[in-house]
Amino acid sequence: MKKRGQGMACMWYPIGFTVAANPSSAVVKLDEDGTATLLTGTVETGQGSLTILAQIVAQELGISTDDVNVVSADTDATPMDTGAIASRTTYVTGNAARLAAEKVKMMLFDVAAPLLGVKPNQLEAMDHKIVVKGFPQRNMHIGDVANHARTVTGEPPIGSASFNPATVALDPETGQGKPFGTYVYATQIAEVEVDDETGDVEILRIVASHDCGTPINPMLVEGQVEGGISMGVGFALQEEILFNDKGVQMNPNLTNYIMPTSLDMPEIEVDIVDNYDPSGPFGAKGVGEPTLVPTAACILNAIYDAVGVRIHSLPATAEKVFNAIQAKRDAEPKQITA
Amino acid sequence: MVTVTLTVNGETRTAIVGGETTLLRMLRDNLNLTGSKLGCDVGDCGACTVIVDGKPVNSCLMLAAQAEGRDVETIEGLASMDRVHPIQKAFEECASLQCGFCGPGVIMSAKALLDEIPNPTIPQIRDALGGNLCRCTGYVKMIEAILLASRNMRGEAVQSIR
Amino acid sequence: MDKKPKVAEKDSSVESVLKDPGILRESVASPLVTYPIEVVVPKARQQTPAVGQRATRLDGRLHGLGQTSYIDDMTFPGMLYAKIKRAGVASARIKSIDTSEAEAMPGVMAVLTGKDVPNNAFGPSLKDQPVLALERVFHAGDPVVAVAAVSEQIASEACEKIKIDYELFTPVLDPLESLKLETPGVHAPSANIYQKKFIKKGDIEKGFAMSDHIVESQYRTQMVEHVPLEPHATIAMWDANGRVTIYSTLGRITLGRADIASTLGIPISRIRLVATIVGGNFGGKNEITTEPVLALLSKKTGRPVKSVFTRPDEFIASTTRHPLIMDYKTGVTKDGRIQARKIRLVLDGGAYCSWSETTLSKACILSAGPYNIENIYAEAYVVYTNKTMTGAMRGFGAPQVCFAYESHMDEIATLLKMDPLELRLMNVFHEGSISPTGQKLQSVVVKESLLRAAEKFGWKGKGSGTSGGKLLPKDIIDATTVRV
Amino acid sequence: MRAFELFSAKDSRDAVALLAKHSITSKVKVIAGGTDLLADLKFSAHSPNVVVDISRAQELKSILVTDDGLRIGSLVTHSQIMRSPVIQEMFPALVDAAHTIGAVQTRNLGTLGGNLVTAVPSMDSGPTLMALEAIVSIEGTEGRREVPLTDFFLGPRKTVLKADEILAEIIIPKQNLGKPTHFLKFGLRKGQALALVNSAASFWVDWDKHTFVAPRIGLGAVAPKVIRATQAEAFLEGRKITPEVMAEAGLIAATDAKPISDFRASAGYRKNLVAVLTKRALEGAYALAQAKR
Repeated sequence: MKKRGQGMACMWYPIGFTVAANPSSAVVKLDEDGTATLLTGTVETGQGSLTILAQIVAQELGISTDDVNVVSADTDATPMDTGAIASRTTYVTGNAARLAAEKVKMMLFDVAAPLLGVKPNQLEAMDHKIVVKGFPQRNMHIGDVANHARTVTGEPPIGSASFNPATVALDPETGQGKPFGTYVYATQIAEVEVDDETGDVEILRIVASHDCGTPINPMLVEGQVEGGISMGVGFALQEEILFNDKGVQMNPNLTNYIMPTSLDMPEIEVDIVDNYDPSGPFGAKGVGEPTLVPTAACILNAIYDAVGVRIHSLPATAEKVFNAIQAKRDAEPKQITA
Repeated sequence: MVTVTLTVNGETRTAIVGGETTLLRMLRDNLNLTGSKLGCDVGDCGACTVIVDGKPVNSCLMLAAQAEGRDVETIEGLASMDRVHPIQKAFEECASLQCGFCGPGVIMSAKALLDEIPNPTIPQIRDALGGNLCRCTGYVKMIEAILLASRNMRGEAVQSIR
Repeated sequence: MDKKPKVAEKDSSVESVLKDPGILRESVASPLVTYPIEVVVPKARQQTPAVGQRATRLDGRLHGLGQTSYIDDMTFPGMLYAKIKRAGVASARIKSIDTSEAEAMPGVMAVLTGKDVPNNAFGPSLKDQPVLALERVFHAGDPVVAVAAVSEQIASEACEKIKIDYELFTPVLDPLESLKLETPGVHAPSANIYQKKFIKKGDIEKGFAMSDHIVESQYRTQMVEHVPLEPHATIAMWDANGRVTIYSTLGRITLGRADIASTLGIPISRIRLVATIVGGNFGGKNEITTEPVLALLSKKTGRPVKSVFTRPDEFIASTTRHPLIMDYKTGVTKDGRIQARKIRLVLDGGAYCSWSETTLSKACILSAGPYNIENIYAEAYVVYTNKTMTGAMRGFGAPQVCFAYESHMDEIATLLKMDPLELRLMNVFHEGSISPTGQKLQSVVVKESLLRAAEKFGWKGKGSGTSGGKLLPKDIIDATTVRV
Repeated sequence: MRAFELFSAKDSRDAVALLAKHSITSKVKVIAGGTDLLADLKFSAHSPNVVVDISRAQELKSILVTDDGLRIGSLVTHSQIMRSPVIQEMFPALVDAAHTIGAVQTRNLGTLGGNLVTAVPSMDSGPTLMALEAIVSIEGTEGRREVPLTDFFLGPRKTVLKADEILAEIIIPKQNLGKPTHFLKFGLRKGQALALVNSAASFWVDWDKHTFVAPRIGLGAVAPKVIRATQAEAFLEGRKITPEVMAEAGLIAATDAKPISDFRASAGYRKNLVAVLTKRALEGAYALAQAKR
């Protein structure tokens, strides 16, 4: 018989390295047509980080995502970066990119201020223009300002910056300190159906409420959560590298190392929890790794809810779940007679 | 060595290859069509999916010589000079690909599906993608994009399925 | 989202100029690729302000067209292919390596062993990993010999002809065995425990004394592979100026370059490291693997050298996720307040340290969960075994400890006959909570995420699977607002 | 993959001639769909010198109903089985079995004959064909010979095929056409799974007595080759059809099974799966019988 159950799990997860320095640098330059180029040493490994960084630079300069080109991952051309690791790109590299873009913006303000007859601090960058605050009709196209900077002022609109999260080393005895700049939070809830004759678990749906600070790009945040959940599903039910008694792997291939296919994935509903972290670029934190952190736990809790067995070791294969159900059945009559 | 002549994306191509050369290797190494990817080389991951005589197959599990005289479609043949294929367009708009490595195979599977079933259900889409492993996306936005492309290809005035 | 196509969707009747097979047969194969000139930019990419837009990805269109160039899609004139001969045994002393038969094979251009590596050790924190194993083998995926040949096929066949004589040792496979002092050291004379971590907050014994119930459980997790769809790939080209350009599937090039420079014994200025778009990382591509080998093969042959991991290589020769053995003991009052939590974590570190230090720290710091607990004692150990090295993987120990602390919370809820949601809401962090390491937390929304998820899910209270239960009070849901 | 010489056969006669010629001097393999052979050879140091490609033999690609029964050419792909109106009508179990093999891409390449010849105990085509008492037609230089499928398999990856023979056709005998049959597979995931156990049940119903007639059960992945659950069949013959009897037959089938423990599952768990799947396959076949009545 198939039995349904629900289970939840919440989590916290830090952004960046544990205490260890993990700086990022960024260079932003602006061309005379008002488009920018970001130089970053981080690597696009699928997360969409280059798109996010482009959006951050665009936001700071008041231009659109499409107006930002990104040059990345070439040690001859791009500045230092700790890399695509520890869910740090949006927060750490993003802060560096924002600060670099801010420097460009300040240079533009200095150039535009006398042309617009105001002080630099009366200016803002929006909608491809340098605008006098409160007087939107008093403006210059950002590209014209950039051109003026190069040809008249003689200073190219290029900015660079570094960012490294502020941490405090942990005491070796007590572990007390400030290991990370900030943390994100999330909850996932799963509904499962368990076949109590075979132990087979089908995950019907997962609702995932994730905090990432400000979502720079909600579509890419959803993609991260959905992908993380698929990795969590494999971790919960399927995946395991197995060794023989000689220490040699027995299933080093995708035939026998079982990871989720499209047919194994539940319906997923992603919910982004409203939040703003003042230490992140435009309030953003990060989302890469935490997406899979609560998945296995919520699935295992749902299995317990469905059939009353708690699996203490991952993965909860059908055989393991079935054996636990059998053990519970064997134990139950004894309890009654006792 | 065997001489293999086949049609690739509507054009006749010939290559001289070893008997053991797979269609995937011929496409990538001899014809410089590197869109089809080698992810596992044994038919588990689907990154090498191409369409042969209208059917999606693992090009890593087919000898080049077995494709002699047959009609092969690869990811490179989907777009034309003035437009990307509606599936490619939908995949772009839905951000359905992340690292992108599985993408060419997934899109070829999707194309074969929509060629056969213009209005697929979600279970039919899941089944059609069952041979394409993806580690980044959980397949969610791929399914969304295939639904979107299906509607666009059938001329339904659907702007977005969200 | 406005997605109205601005270009006609009907198939165009653009004729190919190359219809006659006769013309094609005589030409060198050139790529039959049509480059569409579609200039339509999805609207969300063009809007300001940029933050918050559902902008399409910079690389999204090229991905879909098959035009993203991954490393295996790149070739250079004269390029050779490298294959690595791996140990296949988990613990052994290398008595001899005979490469003569391989070197004699036509098409084999260079053979490399550990003797040829200037500084044969690397690692992100401990430099305990050889570029090519020379004296000892510590796990079955250890690289021993590298071959560069004119084709992948020849390189593979050459690897099969290499003879390595081993003195086999009994491998240490169980992390709990490894923890014991009497167990032989994997990297003797060093101890098997290679990192430790402690967190002490409050008074753990006092906390247990104040508790009505004590709940104890052990949880275990397995070894997992990242499975990026793109296997590790590298191309190295040593040029006449004495600089080497390396294309690699590496997620962190700045530090990667430093690691490569150190193994090669050259300044970083002589290395240009380029990562193209990487086909999936998840932590598995965060340390160097065969880059120094490829650089040396290129230097030895004067030609570009490429290597791509096979899928089995990906499993046996790249890092994996740490298996954890986690003991939890929690003291709780009868109304559900957690008073104390004691944790012991043992991490199976595999054959080399890799990113174990970070994993150990994160696992330990996060292990008590996002809960306000006054009294915490956590200890964590990572030990060597003769298994595939464990390293960075999406979450660095957090998915493992979350499985433990959240299973544990449900076990407590079951004991107290409480709704798991209620138990969590009672104990979770709030703005300004103090973490187990004494950090004051900001932008804390764990409670909001619990309530949002419960509402979206339609959480039915405890034991919905068997007993139904109560719905969430409407006023709690309404208390959280969501803008996105 | 190691280099080999490839010969393409025009038809089945040509194929056996090529095999006869090359098997004297070389290590020869036959390729049809290639899904098993190439996957095996990719990372193997042992490789044939010669491979004979039979995939162009048109006469092995038909699905025909003849006086002998249903004749399925060995080169019919799993996808073609799924799409065949004749098979859909007569044997939905064969469609289900084909559907559980690999994924779309492998089903478009892989052939029914290839699945049988590979003789992997966990094959998904075997149990249903076994339950339907299929006969295989083997072509050699001397001509055709017919062998019951039960005798075709000798052990893991071993069949009665000689070096110069190919599997030509699979015949489901006339008396079993339309026999209600149900197939179930249990794998470690839903897509592209290898069977931990698969089971097919087939029987006619004597509606007057409401009893099992000619019950046949095929089991995969529980012995060195695909087997029939003969004790369970004997138990069911002539017995009243009830849920209890079907459950009991499942338990007996589990004693017919001789599974091994490996890294995928333990023998004990596989036996449990045999019992559950066989019971459910019997229920499924009964539901089909009722629908067809």
